[in-house]
Amino acid sequence: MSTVGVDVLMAVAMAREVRDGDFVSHGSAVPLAGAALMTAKALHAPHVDFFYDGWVTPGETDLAALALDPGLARRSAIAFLSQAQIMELELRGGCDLQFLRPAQIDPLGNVNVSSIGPPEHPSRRFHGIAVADAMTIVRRICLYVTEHTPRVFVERLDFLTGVGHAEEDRWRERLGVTGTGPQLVVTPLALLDFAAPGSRMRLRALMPGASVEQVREATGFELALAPDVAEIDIPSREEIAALEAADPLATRQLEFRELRAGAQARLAAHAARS
Amino acid sequence: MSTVGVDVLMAVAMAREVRDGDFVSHGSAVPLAGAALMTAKALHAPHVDFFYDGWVTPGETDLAALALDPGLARRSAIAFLSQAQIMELELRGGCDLQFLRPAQIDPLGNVNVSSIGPPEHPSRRFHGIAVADAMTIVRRICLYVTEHTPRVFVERLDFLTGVGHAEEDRWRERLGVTGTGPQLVVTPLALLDFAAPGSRMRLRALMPGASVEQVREATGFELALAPDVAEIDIPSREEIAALEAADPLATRQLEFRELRAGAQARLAAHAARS
Amino acid sequence: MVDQANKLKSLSEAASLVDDGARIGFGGQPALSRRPMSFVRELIRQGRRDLHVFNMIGGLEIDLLLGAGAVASTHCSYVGLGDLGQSPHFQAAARAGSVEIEEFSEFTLVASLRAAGMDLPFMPWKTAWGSEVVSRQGWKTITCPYTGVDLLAVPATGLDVVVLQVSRCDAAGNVELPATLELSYDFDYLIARAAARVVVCAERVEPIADPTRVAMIAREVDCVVHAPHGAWPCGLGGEYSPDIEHLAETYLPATRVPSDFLDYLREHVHGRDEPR
Amino acid sequence: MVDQANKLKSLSEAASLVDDGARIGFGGQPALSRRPMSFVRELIRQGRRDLHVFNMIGGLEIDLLLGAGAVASTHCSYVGLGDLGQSPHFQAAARAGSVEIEEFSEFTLVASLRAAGMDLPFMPWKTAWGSEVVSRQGWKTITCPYTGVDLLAVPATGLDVVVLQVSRCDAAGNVELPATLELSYDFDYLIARAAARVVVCAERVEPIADPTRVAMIAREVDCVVHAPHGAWPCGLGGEYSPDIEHLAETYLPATRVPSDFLDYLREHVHGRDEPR
Repeated sequence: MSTVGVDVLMAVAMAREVRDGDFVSHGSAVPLAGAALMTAKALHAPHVDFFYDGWVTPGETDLAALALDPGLARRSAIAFLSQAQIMELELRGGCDLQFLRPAQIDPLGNVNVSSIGPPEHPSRRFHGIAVADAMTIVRRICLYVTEHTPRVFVERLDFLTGVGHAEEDRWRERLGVTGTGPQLVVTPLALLDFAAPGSRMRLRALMPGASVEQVREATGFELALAPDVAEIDIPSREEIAALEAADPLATRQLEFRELRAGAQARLAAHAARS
Repeated sequence: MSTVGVDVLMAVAMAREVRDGDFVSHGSAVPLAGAALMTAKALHAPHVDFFYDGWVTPGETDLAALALDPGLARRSAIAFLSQAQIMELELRGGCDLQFLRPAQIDPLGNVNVSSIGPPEHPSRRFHGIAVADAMTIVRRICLYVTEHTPRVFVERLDFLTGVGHAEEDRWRERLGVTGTGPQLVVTPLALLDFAAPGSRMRLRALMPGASVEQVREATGFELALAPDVAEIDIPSREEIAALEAADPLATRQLEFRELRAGAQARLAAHAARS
Repeated sequence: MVDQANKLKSLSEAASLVDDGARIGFGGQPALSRRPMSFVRELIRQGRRDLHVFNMIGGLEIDLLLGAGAVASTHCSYVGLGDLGQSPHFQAAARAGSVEIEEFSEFTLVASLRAAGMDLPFMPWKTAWGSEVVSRQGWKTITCPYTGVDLLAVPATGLDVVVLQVSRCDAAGNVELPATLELSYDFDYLIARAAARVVVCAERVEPIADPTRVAMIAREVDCVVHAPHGAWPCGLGGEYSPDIEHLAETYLPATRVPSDFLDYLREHVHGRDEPR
Repeated sequence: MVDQANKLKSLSEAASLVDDGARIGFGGQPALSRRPMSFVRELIRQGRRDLHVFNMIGGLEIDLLLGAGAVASTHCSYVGLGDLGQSPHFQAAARAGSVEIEEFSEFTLVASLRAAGMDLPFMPWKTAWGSEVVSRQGWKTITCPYTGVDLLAVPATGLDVVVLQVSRCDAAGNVELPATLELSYDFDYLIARAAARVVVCAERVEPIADPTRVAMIAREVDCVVHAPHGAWPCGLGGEYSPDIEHLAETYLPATRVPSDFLDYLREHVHGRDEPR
């Protein structure tokens, strides 16, 4: 399946995490997550709802069209949510799923979205926490990263921005939060999960062409194996068609370092034409 | 001055408590307070702002007209405030003055708006607390009662709904609240005030025709005298004219037990005509 | 999975979502406006009992439920009938001590509902300091860890169900803002967001054209009832006025004698011809 | 007494309300929209220093202030330039440790501002449990007196001044809702309500016909500045788009070399011809 790009594999794997009827907390500037969401909606999750820049479930699902015309979401949406409404809905457990892309992930699914290196003098620094702490309240979290390297999967985070499954999740029960934390991590090489809250991350499935050894080498901590590790079901013709329909310009590639320039050029050319 | 009714005397005395530039927290169904407010606005406080059923400073100031046509406030208002906006504005100390009519008042300006008699089996019970606890946050409170009797002014409240000047106001400083508590009590017989926070209520001035002895007898606790107790300045021609213009149907009389029936009949007749 | 696209139920199906002993909240203000009276009548027809009723400005909905003997406790900052004066059944219940009355101010009720709406167990608060309301209800204080100040801790009020009467919502449950804003219209959404279940009774069930006029989204609503004229004999802003004649000449006189009120219930609640 | 009817001031008068060392907040979202850039340029022209800057989605306003050396600390849940990538001066400051960075999430910042807007010293909260953000900033926990649960106590964020760029307000300071709602438009009002003083820079200063479209009332606003095209080179929803050409081809390249940025400031800030 060398013809299927990593962006397609990841988008399809993430789409499969969306359940029909989910209310998805969808952020800004995460087109890979958007592509997964729109693909799921076109296939097995027609009753999914979500917000896109505050607009609830726009009828228009072409991501490039939505990105290029800010009025399109508005004109095709059911409702608009203010910042206060979105936040309170999430606080009450009203959101079922969120995709989140951290810079570092530790074996318990704790994440760093803040900075790399010593916090006082980081070698790299990111935008900020944004909504990483939604991991406490959004019911299911699907983490994803577009580079699977030992710098991303680390035994010890440079900065603990958001808690995954610390303390075997007892804090979640004690605090009475609606979030169950990260359920799955999707990477260019594999799907990783947790056998139980508090157990270390394990290899659940391989992306086509990847090997157990390759994933273990790309992971900066000891990775257990789930029973029956196998390759994921390759994206079906229907899945690929749905993804292409939702994201014909492959805006999802903006989330991949090595594909970003091409995607930007494609979008710019498209914008110039239209 | 027997020709000046008690409703006029009280409305004018209350109007004098409004300062130019005040933002007044104005409740529903308190036309005497409304008449005082509108009179002040027409005279010495042209820059007063207030809300009327959520509408900010309607241009229309005829109380009967506002009461009979719910659309009038809307059509002449500057803005509309939601319940959340009103509440937060008050919590931040954004309101300068509120008129409040309790059922009982004690010597420290603490009030009962809840019930008369033992709380478990009251002989009389009122609507509820409503906003009596705004005494903590609205900057100045002007209490008023339309009956001055020993049942209203009591040494000990049947129910302490809202705190006036307990503990010499030290709790206000400790808690960091913006309200300074009741400054004045306006009654059919007198104006009562407090020499200092924590000192007992005293007689400040008499309504025309009332005597010190009469006020003391009508008050259920020992009433000190302010220096130079005298009659209030009788309502001027301008004050009376402004009051009549704001409240031509004397809706303010709805707040007086013995005048209510007449006012209701007048309003009904007016409504039938228009 | 809930059918998010169609939550339409009959009045009787919707009312059966409310259990005996439920904590039920209402909205609406002033006291004779925006009450889901059809729904309340159906609760009485179904014989619901021991309800714990919540509202900021409690009005006719609470008086009628009290008169029908359906109420165990009230939790309001006001119960009355606006220009028509006191709520007779609330007054009688208070004097008799026959229902429990939890006293809120508008401020403390909002604090309590905001806490619930944000899934917090309490809200620190200032306004009700020193009030007997606080001591009688056993509300506790909390010390601010930064300033050392003792604040009131208003406990969260979570509700089993909230029932609203609105002008328009769609079958999925998207609720439109009122065409004419009334005082505290937003309290309806605040109390709804403190509830495990929300029932919306609407004058009209039809699509909402303008997404920016949606006040509550479908995901926040569990059940939609088509209840035309459902606020009667209360009014609904921009739609119809309270039926003052019925209230002043039929309802209020009937509240004066218990047997008369039984007649009222028989004729105007059990006997009322309305879509169920 | 403040003249409630006319709060119009020149840009330079308004900017002089901000002291060196002030805690100053902004609104706007996304990162290149609704920033009071004229006001920010005037702050730089006036040589303001040691500012503590607050926003949820910090954008160009913070990058420019950082680049001008006017910032002592940032307090945001995001600082960046949206589609144009990272905020170069924020990145540089973070790596050098040259400004203090207080980390908020969107949730904890809202909690903090809500507390300030209700005049409460803290807000109990759940979302940031266990985060290093909390421990590093010394935020404390608080035990719920009803449930015994230890919650995070997010301290209130009070600000000296908040500056907004809006489409329309009147001379008294009544601010109109945006004609086109943008993501998190309401954050502008939330942060404004946490401030001791609010400055509104408006594209147009003119009366607002519809009272229900007033988002903040005059009493909540201290100063109005007529600042047409005041968000440039950011955009303003429904009015104009960000000037991507200027940002990508002039601004961003200038951030790469300190001397080039001095030239940028000389030409496009100190030298910019705009009504002051």
